[in-house]
Amino acid sequence: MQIQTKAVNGVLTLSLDEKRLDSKLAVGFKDKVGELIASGNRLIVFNLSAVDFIDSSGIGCLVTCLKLMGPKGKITIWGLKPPVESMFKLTRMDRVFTLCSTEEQALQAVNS
Amino acid sequence: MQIQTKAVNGVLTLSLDEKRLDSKLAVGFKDKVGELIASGNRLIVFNLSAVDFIDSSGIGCLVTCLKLMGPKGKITIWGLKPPVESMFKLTRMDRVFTLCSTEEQALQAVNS
Amino acid sequence: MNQVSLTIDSRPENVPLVGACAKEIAGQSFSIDKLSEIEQALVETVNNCIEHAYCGSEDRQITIKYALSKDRLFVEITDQGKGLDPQCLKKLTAELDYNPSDIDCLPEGGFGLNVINSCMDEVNYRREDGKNHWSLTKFVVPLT
Amino acid sequence: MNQVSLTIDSRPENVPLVGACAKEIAGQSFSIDKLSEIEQALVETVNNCIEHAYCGSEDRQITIKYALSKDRLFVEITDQGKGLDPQCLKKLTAELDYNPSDIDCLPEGGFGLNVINSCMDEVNYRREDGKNHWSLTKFVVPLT
Ligand SMILES: Nc1ncnc2c1ncn2[C@@H]1O[C@H](COP(=O)(O)OP(=O)(O)O)[C@@H](O)[C@H]1O
Ligand SMILES: Nc1ncnc2c1ncn2[C@@H]1O[C@H](COP(=O)(O)OP(=O)(O)O)[C@@H](O)[C@H]1O
Repeated sequence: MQIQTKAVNGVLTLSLDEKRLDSKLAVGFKDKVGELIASGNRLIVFNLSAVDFIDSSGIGCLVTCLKLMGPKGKITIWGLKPPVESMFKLTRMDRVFTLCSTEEQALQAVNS
Repeated sequence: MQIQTKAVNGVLTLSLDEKRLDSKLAVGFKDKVGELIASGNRLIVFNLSAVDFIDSSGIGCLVTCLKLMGPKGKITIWGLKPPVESMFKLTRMDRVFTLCSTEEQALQAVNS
Repeated sequence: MNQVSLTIDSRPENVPLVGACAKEIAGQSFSIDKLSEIEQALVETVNNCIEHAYCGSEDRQITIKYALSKDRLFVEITDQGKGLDPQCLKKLTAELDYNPSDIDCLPEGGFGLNVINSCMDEVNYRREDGKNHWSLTKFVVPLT
Repeated sequence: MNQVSLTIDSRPENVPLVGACAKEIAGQSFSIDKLSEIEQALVETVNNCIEHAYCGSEDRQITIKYALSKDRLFVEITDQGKGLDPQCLKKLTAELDYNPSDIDCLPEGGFGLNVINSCMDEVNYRREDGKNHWSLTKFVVPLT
Protein backbone atom coordinates (compact mmCIF):
# COMPACT_ATOMS: atom_id res chain seq x y z
CA MET A 1 0.00 0.00 0.00
CA GLN A 2 1.28 3.43 -0.98
CA ILE A 3 0.62 6.04 1.68
CA GLN A 4 2.49 9.21 2.48
CA THR A 5 2.49 10.53 6.01
CA LYS A 6 3.45 13.88 7.47
CA ALA A 7 2.97 15.20 11.01
CA VAL A 8 2.79 18.96 11.55
CA ASN A 9 1.70 20.68 14.78
CA GLY A 10 -0.03 17.61 16.14
CA VAL A 11 -1.95 16.94 12.93
CA LEU A 12 -1.21 13.79 10.94
CA THR A 13 -1.60 14.23 7.19
CA LEU A 14 -2.13 11.04 5.20
CA SER A 15 -2.06 10.98 1.39
CA LEU A 16 -3.25 7.72 -0.07
CA ASP A 17 -1.40 6.99 -3.31
CA GLU A 18 -3.80 4.33 -4.55
CA LYS A 19 -6.57 4.42 -7.15
CA ARG A 20 -8.82 2.15 -5.12
CA LEU A 21 -9.56 1.96 -1.40
CA ASP A 22 -11.32 -1.41 -1.45
CA SER A 23 -11.48 -4.82 0.18
CA LYS A 24 -8.06 -5.71 -1.23
CA LEU A 25 -6.45 -2.74 0.50
CA ALA A 26 -8.58 -2.74 3.64
CA VAL A 27 -6.45 -4.92 5.94
CA GLY A 28 -3.16 -3.22 5.07
CA PHE A 29 -4.78 0.16 5.45
CA LYS A 30 -6.17 -0.59 8.92
CA ASP A 31 -2.81 -2.01 10.04
CA LYS A 32 -0.82 0.96 8.83
CA VAL A 33 -3.13 3.69 10.08
CA GLY A 34 -3.77 1.65 13.26
CA GLU A 35 -0.04 1.84 14.03
CA LEU A 36 0.01 5.58 13.55
CA ILE A 37 -2.94 5.91 15.90
CA ALA A 38 -1.35 3.59 18.47
CA SER A 39 1.64 5.92 18.53
CA GLY A 40 -0.62 8.73 19.71
CA ASN A 41 -2.04 10.58 16.71
CA ARG A 42 -5.57 11.90 17.30
CA LEU A 43 -6.10 14.46 14.51
CA ILE A 44 -5.95 13.08 10.97
CA VAL A 45 -6.35 14.79 7.60
CA PHE A 46 -6.84 12.29 4.78
CA ASN A 47 -6.02 13.24 1.21
CA LEU A 48 -8.06 10.96 -1.04
CA SER A 49 -7.48 12.93 -4.24
CA ALA A 50 -5.76 9.97 -5.92
CA VAL A 51 -8.65 7.63 -5.17
CA ASP A 52 -11.08 6.93 -8.03
CA PHE A 53 -13.08 4.29 -6.21
CA ILE A 54 -14.00 3.36 -2.65
CA ASP A 55 -16.18 0.44 -1.62
CA SER A 56 -18.05 -0.15 1.62
CA SER A 57 -15.08 -1.91 3.19
CA GLY A 58 -12.99 1.19 2.43
CA ILE A 59 -15.57 3.33 4.20
CA GLY A 60 -15.52 0.77 7.04
CA CYS A 61 -11.74 1.21 7.39
CA LEU A 62 -12.11 4.91 7.98
CA VAL A 63 -14.75 4.26 10.64
CA THR A 64 -12.42 1.77 12.31
CA CYS A 65 -9.70 4.44 12.42
CA LEU A 66 -12.08 6.91 14.03
CA LYS A 67 -13.11 4.37 16.68
CA LEU A 68 -9.51 3.44 17.42
CA MET A 69 -8.77 7.04 18.31
CA GLY A 70 -11.52 7.29 20.91
CA PRO A 71 -13.39 10.43 21.98
CA LYS A 72 -10.49 12.81 21.27
CA GLY A 73 -10.12 11.62 17.68
CA LYS A 74 -11.08 13.62 14.61
CA ILE A 75 -10.77 12.87 10.90
CA THR A 76 -11.28 15.30 8.05
CA ILE A 77 -11.08 14.21 4.44
CA TRP A 78 -10.41 16.20 1.28
CA GLY A 79 -10.02 15.60 -2.44
CA LEU A 80 -13.01 13.29 -2.92
CA LYS A 81 -13.84 12.51 -6.54
CA PRO A 82 -17.56 12.29 -7.36
CA PRO A 83 -17.96 8.48 -7.02
CA VAL A 84 -16.06 8.54 -3.71
CA GLU A 85 -18.13 11.40 -2.35
CA SER A 86 -21.29 9.51 -3.41
CA MET A 87 -20.29 6.57 -1.24
CA PHE A 88 -19.93 8.80 1.82
CA LYS A 89 -23.43 10.10 1.14
CA LEU A 90 -24.97 6.67 0.42
CA THR A 91 -23.59 5.27 3.69
CA ARG A 92 -24.49 8.54 5.45
CA MET A 93 -20.88 8.85 6.59
CA ASP A 94 -20.82 12.44 5.33
CA ARG A 95 -22.39 13.18 8.74
CA VAL A 96 -19.50 11.47 10.57
CA PHE A 97 -16.46 12.72 8.69
CA THR A 98 -15.92 16.33 7.72
CA LEU A 99 -15.55 16.36 3.93
CA CYS A 100 -13.60 19.28 2.46
CA SER A 101 -12.65 20.49 -1.00
CA THR A 102 -9.11 21.58 -0.23
CA GLU A 103 -6.27 20.61 2.08
CA GLU A 104 -6.44 24.05 3.67
CA GLN A 105 -10.09 23.62 4.62
CA ALA A 106 -9.41 20.13 5.93
CA LEU A 107 -6.55 21.37 8.13
CA GLN A 108 -8.71 24.17 9.45
CA ALA A 109 -11.63 21.82 10.13
CA VAL A 110 -9.56 19.23 11.96
CA ASN A 111 -8.30 21.91 14.36
CA SER A 112 -11.65 23.51 15.05
CA MET B 1 -17.28 8.12 -36.55
CA GLN B 2 -15.92 11.43 -35.31
CA ILE B 3 -13.59 13.05 -37.81
CA GLN B 4 -12.80 16.71 -38.37
CA THR B 5 -11.83 17.89 -41.80
CA LYS B 6 -10.21 21.09 -43.01
CA ALA B 7 -8.91 21.97 -46.47
CA VAL B 8 -6.22 24.64 -46.76
CA ASN B 9 -4.17 25.38 -49.90
CA GLY B 10 -4.95 22.05 -51.51
CA VAL B 11 -4.05 20.04 -48.39
CA LEU B 12 -6.77 18.10 -46.58
CA THR B 13 -6.28 17.92 -42.82
CA LEU B 14 -8.10 15.08 -41.07
CA SER B 15 -8.29 14.85 -37.27
CA LEU B 16 -9.67 11.56 -36.06
CA ASP B 17 -11.58 12.07 -32.81
CA GLU B 18 -11.65 8.43 -31.81
CA LYS B 19 -9.62 6.43 -29.28
CA ARG B 20 -9.43 3.39 -31.52
CA LEU B 21 -8.92 2.99 -35.25
CA ASP B 22 -9.89 -0.67 -35.45
CA SER B 23 -12.05 -3.19 -37.31
CA LYS B 24 -15.20 -1.64 -35.88
CA LEU B 25 -14.34 1.75 -37.37
CA ALA B 26 -12.71 0.51 -40.56
CA VAL B 27 -15.68 0.49 -42.95
CA GLY B 28 -16.97 3.90 -41.88
CA PHE B 29 -13.49 5.33 -42.09
CA LYS B 30 -12.87 4.06 -45.62
CA ASP B 31 -16.29 5.34 -46.76
CA LYS B 32 -15.78 8.80 -45.30
CA VAL B 33 -12.19 9.32 -46.45
CA GLY B 34 -13.02 7.60 -49.74
CA GLU B 35 -15.62 10.31 -50.42
CA LEU B 36 -13.14 13.06 -49.70
CA ILE B 37 -10.68 11.46 -52.09
CA ALA B 38 -13.36 10.98 -54.76
CA SER B 39 -14.00 14.73 -54.60
CA GLY B 40 -10.40 15.35 -55.66
CA ASN B 41 -8.16 15.55 -52.59
CA ARG B 42 -4.67 14.18 -53.16
CA LEU B 43 -2.63 15.53 -50.23
CA ILE B 44 -3.75 14.39 -46.79
CA VAL B 45 -2.38 15.16 -43.32
CA PHE B 46 -3.78 12.80 -40.69
CA ASN B 47 -3.85 13.83 -37.04
CA LEU B 48 -3.94 10.64 -35.00
CA SER B 49 -3.12 12.27 -31.65
CA ALA B 50 -6.44 11.15 -30.13
CA VAL B 51 -5.87 7.52 -31.11
CA ASP B 52 -4.62 5.18 -28.35
CA PHE B 53 -4.87 2.02 -30.39
CA ILE B 54 -4.73 0.95 -34.02
CA ASP B 55 -5.07 -2.61 -35.29
CA SER B 56 -4.00 -4.09 -38.61
CA SER B 57 -7.35 -3.28 -40.22
CA GLY B 58 -6.80 0.35 -39.20
CA ILE B 59 -3.41 0.29 -40.90
CA GLY B 60 -5.10 -1.37 -43.89
CA CYS B 61 -7.58 1.52 -44.13
CA LEU B 62 -4.80 4.03 -44.49
CA VAL B 63 -3.22 1.95 -47.25
CA THR B 64 -6.58 1.80 -49.02
CA CYS B 65 -6.78 5.59 -48.90
CA LEU B 66 -3.33 5.90 -50.39
CA LYS B 67 -4.20 3.51 -53.20
CA LEU B 68 -7.48 5.31 -53.92
CA MET B 69 -5.55 8.52 -54.57
CA GLY B 70 -3.30 7.01 -57.22
CA PRO B 71 0.24 8.12 -58.11
CA LYS B 72 -0.32 11.78 -57.18
CA GLY B 73 -1.48 10.94 -53.68
CA LYS B 74 0.48 11.55 -50.49
CA ILE B 75 -0.35 10.97 -46.83
CA THR B 76 1.59 12.22 -43.85
CA ILE B 77 0.63 11.34 -40.32
CA TRP B 78 1.39 13.04 -37.00
CA GLY B 79 0.61 12.63 -33.32
CA LEU B 80 1.23 8.89 -33.08
CA LYS B 81 1.21 7.52 -29.54
CA PRO B 82 3.80 4.79 -28.84
CA PRO B 83 1.52 1.75 -29.43
CA VAL B 84 0.25 3.28 -32.67
CA GLU B 85 3.74 4.07 -33.89
CA SER B 86 4.77 0.49 -33.04
CA MET B 87 2.10 -0.86 -35.38
CA PHE B 88 3.42 1.22 -38.28
CA LYS B 89 6.86 -0.24 -37.60
CA LEU B 90 5.66 -3.84 -37.14
CA THR B 91 3.79 -3.73 -40.45
CA ARG B 92 6.72 -1.80 -42.00
CA MET B 93 4.28 0.91 -43.04
CA ASP B 94 6.64 3.51 -41.56
CA ARG B 95 8.37 3.21 -44.96
CA VAL B 96 5.15 4.02 -46.82
CA PHE B 97 3.70 6.88 -44.78
CA THR B 98 5.71 9.85 -43.56
CA LEU B 99 5.36 9.87 -39.79
CA CYS B 100 5.86 13.24 -38.08
CA SER B 101 5.86 14.54 -34.52
CA THR B 102 4.02 17.80 -35.14
CA GLU B 103 1.34 19.14 -37.44
CA GLU B 104 3.83 21.66 -38.80
CA GLN B 105 6.25 18.94 -39.86
CA ALA B 106 3.42 16.92 -41.37
CA LEU B 107 2.21 19.91 -43.42
CA GLN B 108 5.72 20.59 -44.61
CA ALA B 109 6.32 16.92 -45.50
CA VAL B 110 3.09 16.54 -47.46
CA ASN B 111 4.03 19.52 -49.63
CA SER B 112 7.60 18.45 -50.29
CA MET C 1 -28.65 -7.61 -27.33
CA ASN C 2 -24.99 -7.99 -26.49
CA GLN C 3 -23.93 -10.69 -24.03
CA VAL C 4 -20.64 -11.14 -22.25
CA SER C 5 -19.78 -13.65 -19.57
CA LEU C 6 -16.85 -13.37 -17.18
CA THR C 7 -15.65 -16.00 -14.72
CA ILE C 8 -13.11 -15.01 -12.07
CA ASP C 9 -11.33 -16.73 -9.22
CA SER C 10 -12.75 -15.45 -5.93
CA ARG C 11 -9.84 -13.15 -5.13
CA PRO C 12 -10.16 -9.51 -4.08
CA GLU C 13 -7.63 -8.55 -6.77
CA ASN C 14 -10.08 -9.69 -9.47
CA VAL C 15 -12.94 -7.52 -8.26
CA PRO C 16 -11.91 -4.35 -10.16
CA LEU C 17 -12.16 -6.31 -13.40
CA VAL C 18 -15.89 -6.84 -12.84
CA GLY C 19 -16.53 -3.11 -12.78
CA ALA C 20 -14.10 -2.39 -15.61
CA CYS C 21 -15.92 -4.87 -17.87
CA ALA C 22 -19.28 -3.26 -17.09
CA LYS C 23 -17.87 0.13 -18.08
CA GLU C 24 -16.44 -1.28 -21.33
CA ILE C 25 -19.68 -3.04 -22.23
CA ALA C 26 -22.17 -0.35 -21.21
CA GLY C 27 -19.99 2.75 -21.67
CA GLN C 28 -22.00 4.02 -24.64
CA SER C 29 -25.39 3.52 -22.96
CA PHE C 30 -24.97 5.29 -19.62
CA SER C 31 -23.64 8.55 -18.24
CA ILE C 32 -20.41 8.54 -16.20
CA ASP C 33 -22.44 8.86 -12.99
CA LYS C 34 -24.64 5.88 -13.84
CA LEU C 35 -21.58 3.83 -14.81
CA SER C 36 -20.06 4.59 -11.41
CA GLU C 37 -23.24 3.40 -9.73
CA ILE C 38 -23.16 0.18 -11.73
CA GLU C 39 -19.50 -0.37 -10.85
CA GLN C 40 -20.26 0.27 -7.18
CA ALA C 41 -23.13 -2.23 -7.08
CA LEU C 42 -21.15 -4.94 -8.89
CA VAL C 43 -18.12 -4.53 -6.64
CA GLU C 44 -20.24 -4.74 -3.49
CA THR C 45 -22.06 -7.82 -4.78
CA VAL C 46 -18.87 -9.65 -5.74
CA ASN C 47 -17.19 -8.63 -2.46
CA ASN C 48 -20.13 -10.22 -0.63
CA CYS C 49 -19.81 -13.44 -2.65
CA ILE C 50 -16.13 -13.67 -1.71
CA GLU C 51 -16.55 -12.68 1.92
CA HIS C 52 -19.85 -14.34 2.84
CA ALA C 53 -20.70 -17.08 0.32
CA TYR C 54 -17.08 -18.28 0.01
CA CYS C 55 -15.87 -17.12 3.46
CA GLY C 56 -12.76 -15.66 1.90
CA SER C 57 -11.61 -18.72 -0.09
CA GLU C 58 -9.66 -17.52 -3.10
CA ASP C 59 -9.86 -20.59 -5.32
CA ARG C 60 -13.60 -20.66 -5.99
CA GLN C 61 -15.34 -19.19 -9.04
CA ILE C 62 -17.76 -16.34 -9.56
CA THR C 63 -19.50 -15.87 -12.90
CA ILE C 64 -20.74 -12.48 -14.03
CA LYS C 65 -23.08 -12.40 -17.03
CA TYR C 66 -23.68 -9.04 -18.64
CA ALA C 67 -26.54 -8.49 -21.08
CA LEU C 68 -26.89 -5.08 -22.64
CA SER C 69 -30.06 -4.31 -24.55
CA LYS C 70 -31.47 -1.02 -25.78
CA ASP C 71 -33.30 -0.25 -22.58
CA ARG C 72 -31.20 -1.87 -19.83
CA LEU C 73 -28.05 -3.48 -18.54
CA PHE C 74 -28.85 -6.76 -16.83
CA VAL C 75 -26.10 -8.43 -14.80
CA GLU C 76 -26.33 -11.83 -13.14
CA ILE C 77 -23.69 -12.78 -10.58
CA THR C 78 -23.47 -16.44 -9.62
CA ASP C 79 -21.45 -18.23 -6.95
CA GLN C 80 -21.51 -21.78 -5.63
CA GLY C 81 -21.00 -20.87 -2.00
CA LYS C 82 -23.28 -21.07 0.96
CA GLY C 83 -26.74 -19.61 0.78
CA LEU C 84 -27.99 -16.36 2.21
CA ASP C 85 -30.20 -16.08 5.25
CA PRO C 86 -33.37 -14.55 3.70
CA GLN C 87 -33.57 -12.17 6.68
CA CYS C 88 -30.51 -10.44 5.29
CA LEU C 89 -32.45 -9.32 2.22
CA LYS C 90 -34.26 -6.82 4.43
CA LYS C 91 -30.98 -4.94 4.48
CA LEU C 92 -31.45 -4.12 0.80
CA THR C 93 -34.18 -1.62 1.60
CA ALA C 94 -33.66 -0.86 5.31
CA GLU C 95 -32.74 2.72 6.26
CA LEU C 96 -29.14 3.13 7.40
CA ASP C 97 -30.19 4.35 10.81
CA TYR C 98 -27.40 5.17 13.24
CA ASN C 99 -26.37 8.10 15.37
CA PRO C 100 -23.43 9.85 13.70
CA SER C 101 -22.32 11.38 17.02
CA ASP C 102 -22.10 8.11 18.91
CA ILE C 103 -18.64 7.16 17.70
CA ASP C 104 -18.40 3.92 19.72
CA CYS C 105 -21.51 2.56 18.04
CA LEU C 106 -20.77 3.55 14.44
CA PRO C 107 -21.19 0.64 12.04
CA GLU C 108 -17.96 -0.54 10.38
CA GLY C 109 -19.87 -2.66 7.86
CA GLY C 110 -23.35 -3.69 6.85
CA PHE C 111 -23.63 -1.11 4.05
CA GLY C 112 -23.15 -3.42 1.09
CA LEU C 113 -26.69 -4.56 0.35
CA ASN C 114 -28.03 -1.08 0.96
CA VAL C 115 -25.52 0.40 -1.50
CA ILE C 116 -26.30 -2.26 -4.11
CA ASN C 117 -29.99 -1.47 -3.87
CA SER C 118 -29.43 2.30 -4.05
CA CYS C 119 -27.20 2.03 -7.10
CA MET C 120 -29.40 -0.28 -9.20
CA ASP C 121 -33.02 -0.10 -10.37
CA GLU C 122 -33.78 -3.76 -9.62
CA VAL C 123 -32.00 -6.27 -7.37
CA ASN C 124 -33.03 -9.89 -6.97
CA TYR C 125 -31.58 -12.88 -5.19
CA ARG C 126 -32.44 -16.51 -5.73
CA ARG C 127 -30.93 -19.81 -4.63
CA GLU C 128 -31.07 -22.45 -7.38
CA ASP C 129 -29.17 -25.70 -8.03
CA GLY C 130 -26.97 -25.05 -5.01
CA LYS C 131 -25.95 -21.68 -6.44
CA ASN C 132 -26.58 -18.10 -5.44
CA HIS C 133 -27.83 -15.85 -8.23
CA TRP C 134 -27.86 -12.09 -7.85
CA SER C 135 -29.66 -10.22 -10.64
CA LEU C 136 -28.99 -6.53 -11.01
CA THR C 137 -30.74 -4.29 -13.51
CA LYS C 138 -30.06 -0.71 -14.51
CA PHE C 139 -32.41 0.94 -16.98
CA VAL C 140 -31.00 3.20 -19.65
CA VAL C 141 -33.88 5.57 -19.01
CA PRO C 142 -34.68 4.97 -15.35
CA LEU C 143 -38.25 4.15 -14.31
CA THR C 144 -39.99 7.09 -12.69
CA MET D 1 -1.98 -18.63 -10.49
CA ASN D 2 -4.91 -16.38 -11.25
CA GLN D 3 -7.43 -17.49 -13.86
CA VAL D 4 -10.11 -15.49 -15.58
CA SER D 5 -12.38 -16.57 -18.40
CA LEU D 6 -14.28 -14.23 -20.69
CA THR D 7 -16.88 -15.19 -23.29
CA ILE D 8 -18.02 -12.59 -25.80
CA ASP D 9 -20.42 -12.46 -28.69
CA SER D 10 -18.43 -12.27 -31.93
CA ARG D 11 -19.00 -8.56 -32.51
CA PRO D 12 -16.28 -6.04 -33.32
CA GLU D 13 -17.57 -3.79 -30.52
CA ASN D 14 -16.60 -6.47 -27.96
CA VAL D 15 -13.00 -6.72 -29.10
CA PRO D 16 -11.67 -3.81 -26.99
CA LEU D 17 -12.89 -5.65 -23.88
CA VAL D 18 -10.49 -8.50 -24.57
CA GLY D 19 -7.49 -6.18 -24.40
CA ALA D 20 -8.87 -4.20 -21.47
CA CYS D 21 -9.26 -7.40 -19.43
CA ALA D 22 -5.68 -8.44 -20.17
CA LYS D 23 -4.46 -5.06 -18.93
CA GLU D 24 -6.55 -5.35 -15.74
CA ILE D 25 -5.35 -8.88 -15.06
CA ALA D 26 -1.69 -8.50 -15.96
CA GLY D 27 -1.22 -4.80 -15.24
CA GLN D 28 1.04 -5.40 -12.25
CA SER D 29 3.26 -7.94 -14.03
CA PHE D 30 4.23 -6.15 -17.24
CA SER D 31 5.48 -2.75 -18.39
CA ILE D 32 3.14 -0.48 -20.31
CA ASP D 33 4.93 -1.39 -23.56
CA LYS D 34 4.51 -5.12 -22.96
CA LEU D 35 0.86 -4.63 -22.04
CA SER D 36 0.34 -2.83 -25.35
CA GLU D 37 1.92 -5.74 -27.19
CA ILE D 38 -0.36 -8.19 -25.39
CA GLU D 39 -3.41 -6.06 -26.23
CA GLN D 40 -2.32 -5.86 -29.86
CA ALA D 41 -1.89 -9.63 -30.19
CA LEU D 42 -5.22 -10.40 -28.51
CA VAL D 43 -7.12 -7.91 -30.65
CA GLU D 44 -5.61 -9.29 -33.87
CA THR D 45 -6.38 -12.87 -32.82
CA VAL D 46 -10.00 -12.12 -31.91
CA ASN D 47 -10.46 -10.02 -35.06
CA ASN D 48 -9.33 -13.05 -37.06
CA CYS D 49 -11.79 -15.33 -35.25
CA ILE D 50 -14.63 -12.97 -36.10
CA GLU D 51 -13.56 -12.30 -39.68
CA HIS D 52 -12.24 -15.67 -40.78
CA ALA D 53 -13.51 -18.44 -38.47
CA TYR D 54 -16.99 -16.91 -38.15
CA CYS D 55 -17.01 -15.01 -41.49
CA GLY D 56 -18.36 -11.93 -39.75
CA SER D 57 -21.34 -13.54 -37.95
CA GLU D 58 -22.02 -11.52 -34.82
CA ASP D 59 -24.02 -14.07 -32.82
CA ARG D 60 -21.31 -16.67 -32.24
CA GLN D 61 -19.13 -16.98 -29.14
CA ILE D 62 -15.43 -16.54 -28.50
CA THR D 63 -13.91 -17.58 -25.19
CA ILE D 64 -10.75 -16.01 -23.86
CA LYS D 65 -9.02 -17.72 -20.92
CA TYR D 66 -6.36 -15.75 -19.13
CA ALA D 67 -3.95 -17.45 -16.73
CA LEU D 68 -1.43 -15.26 -14.95
CA SER D 69 1.37 -16.96 -13.06
CA LYS D 70 4.61 -15.56 -11.66
CA ASP D 71 6.55 -16.03 -14.85
CA ARG D 72 3.99 -15.64 -17.64
CA LEU D 73 0.61 -14.61 -18.97
CA PHE D 74 -0.98 -17.44 -20.90
CA VAL D 75 -4.06 -16.70 -22.98
CA GLU D 76 -6.16 -19.24 -24.85
CA ILE D 77 -8.68 -18.01 -27.40
CA THR D 78 -11.29 -20.48 -28.59
CA ASP D 79 -13.91 -20.25 -31.32
CA GLN D 80 -16.23 -22.82 -32.87
CA GLY D 81 -15.90 -21.56 -36.40
CA LYS D 82 -14.29 -23.05 -39.44
CA GLY D 83 -10.76 -24.33 -39.26
CA LEU D 84 -7.60 -22.70 -40.49
CA ASP D 85 -5.71 -23.79 -43.58
CA PRO D 86 -2.37 -24.89 -42.02
CA GLN D 87 -0.55 -23.09 -44.84
CA CYS D 88 -1.67 -19.85 -43.25
CA LEU D 89 0.44 -20.53 -40.17
CA LYS D 90 3.52 -19.77 -42.25
CA LYS D 91 2.36 -16.17 -42.10
CA LEU D 92 3.18 -16.13 -38.39
CA THR D 93 6.89 -16.07 -39.08
CA ALA D 94 7.13 -14.92 -42.72
CA GLU D 95 8.87 -11.62 -43.40
CA LEU D 96 6.54 -8.81 -44.43
CA ASP D 97 8.20 -8.40 -47.78
CA TYR D 98 6.80 -5.78 -50.09
CA ASN D 99 8.05 -2.80 -52.00
CA PRO D 100 7.02 0.37 -50.14
CA SER D 101 7.31 2.46 -53.31
CA ASP D 102 5.00 0.32 -55.40
CA ILE D 103 1.77 1.90 -54.19
CA ASP D 104 -0.53 -0.18 -56.39
CA CYS D 105 0.80 -3.41 -54.90
CA LEU D 106 0.83 -2.39 -51.23
CA PRO D 107 -0.89 -4.97 -49.03
CA GLU D 108 -4.12 -3.76 -47.38
CA GLY D 109 -4.21 -6.76 -45.04
CA GLY D 110 -2.36 -9.93 -44.18
CA PHE D 111 -0.49 -8.41 -41.25
CA GLY D 112 -2.46 -9.98 -38.43
CA LEU D 113 -0.64 -13.26 -37.85
CA ASN D 114 2.72 -11.55 -38.26
CA VAL D 115 1.80 -8.94 -35.65
CA ILE D 116 0.51 -11.59 -33.24
CA ASN D 117 3.77 -13.48 -33.52
CA SER D 118 5.90 -10.35 -33.08
CA CYS D 119 4.00 -9.24 -30.00
CA MET D 120 4.01 -12.56 -28.11
CA ASP D 121 6.77 -14.95 -27.02
CA GLU D 122 4.88 -18.10 -28.05
CA VAL D 123 1.95 -18.61 -30.39
CA ASN D 124 0.27 -21.94 -31.05
CA TYR D 125 -2.78 -23.05 -32.99
CA ARG D 126 -4.63 -26.33 -32.70
CA ARG D 127 -7.94 -27.67 -33.97
CA GLU D 128 -9.68 -29.89 -31.40
CA ASP D 129 -13.30 -31.04 -30.92
CA GLY D 130 -14.40 -28.86 -33.82
CA LYS D 131 -12.93 -25.80 -32.18
CA ASN D 132 -10.01 -23.52 -32.96
CA HIS D 133 -7.64 -22.90 -30.07
CA TRP D 134 -5.06 -20.13 -30.19
CA SER D 135 -2.54 -20.16 -27.33
CA LEU D 136 -0.56 -17.01 -26.70
CA THR D 137 2.18 -16.70 -24.10
CA LYS D 138 4.07 -13.67 -22.86
CA PHE D 139 6.85 -14.20 -20.34
CA VAL D 140 7.28 -11.75 -17.51
CA VAL D 141 11.01 -11.91 -18.06
CA PRO D 142 11.29 -12.62 -21.77
CA LEU D 143 13.44 -15.52 -22.97
CA THR D 144 16.73 -14.37 -24.43
N1 LIG E 1 -23.48 -12.96 -1.26
C1 LIG E 1 -23.81 -13.24 0.02
N2 LIG E 1 -23.83 -14.53 0.44
C2 LIG E 1 -24.16 -14.83 1.70
N3 LIG E 1 -24.49 -13.90 2.63
C3 LIG E 1 -24.51 -12.63 2.30
C4 LIG E 1 -24.17 -12.24 0.97
N4 LIG E 1 -24.28 -10.91 0.90
C5 LIG E 1 -24.65 -10.48 2.11
N5 LIG E 1 -24.80 -11.51 2.97
C6 LIG E 1 -25.24 -11.41 4.39
O1 LIG E 1 -25.89 -10.16 4.55
C7 LIG E 1 -25.21 -9.36 5.53
C8 LIG E 1 -25.24 -7.91 5.12
O2 LIG E 1 -24.46 -7.72 3.97
P1 LIG E 1 -23.93 -6.29 3.57
O3 LIG E 1 -25.05 -5.32 3.66
O4 LIG E 1 -23.27 -6.40 2.25
O5 LIG E 1 -22.88 -5.88 4.68
P2 LIG E 1 -21.50 -6.58 5.10
O6 LIG E 1 -21.07 -7.42 3.96
O7 LIG E 1 -20.59 -5.45 5.37
O8 LIG E 1 -21.84 -7.38 6.33
C9 LIG E 1 -23.81 -9.95 5.62
O9 LIG E 1 -23.20 -9.72 6.87
C10 LIG E 1 -24.07 -11.41 5.36
O10 LIG E 1 -24.49 -12.06 6.54
N1 LIG F 1 -8.71 -17.38 -36.73
C1 LIG F 1 -8.62 -17.75 -38.03
N2 LIG F 1 -9.47 -18.65 -38.52
C2 LIG F 1 -9.40 -19.01 -39.81
N3 LIG F 1 -8.51 -18.53 -40.69
C3 LIG F 1 -7.64 -17.60 -40.27
C4 LIG F 1 -7.65 -17.17 -38.91
N4 LIG F 1 -6.67 -16.26 -38.77
C5 LIG F 1 -6.08 -16.15 -39.96
N5 LIG F 1 -6.65 -16.93 -40.88
C6 LIG F 1 -6.24 -17.07 -42.29
O1 LIG F 1 -4.91 -16.57 -42.40
C7 LIG F 1 -4.85 -15.45 -43.31
C8 LIG F 1 -3.84 -14.43 -42.80
O2 LIG F 1 -4.34 -13.84 -41.62
P1 LIG F 1 -3.76 -12.45 -41.12
O3 LIG F 1 -2.29 -12.50 -41.17
O4 LIG F 1 -4.35 -12.19 -39.78
O5 LIG F 1 -4.24 -11.36 -42.16
P2 LIG F 1 -5.72 -10.94 -42.60
O6 LIG F 1 -6.63 -11.32 -41.49
O7 LIG F 1 -5.61 -9.47 -42.78
O8 LIG F 1 -5.98 -11.66 -43.87
C9 LIG F 1 -6.26 -14.94 -43.39
O9 LIG F 1 -6.53 -14.26 -44.59
C10 LIG F 1 -7.08 -16.22 -43.24
O10 LIG F 1 -7.17 -16.89 -44.45
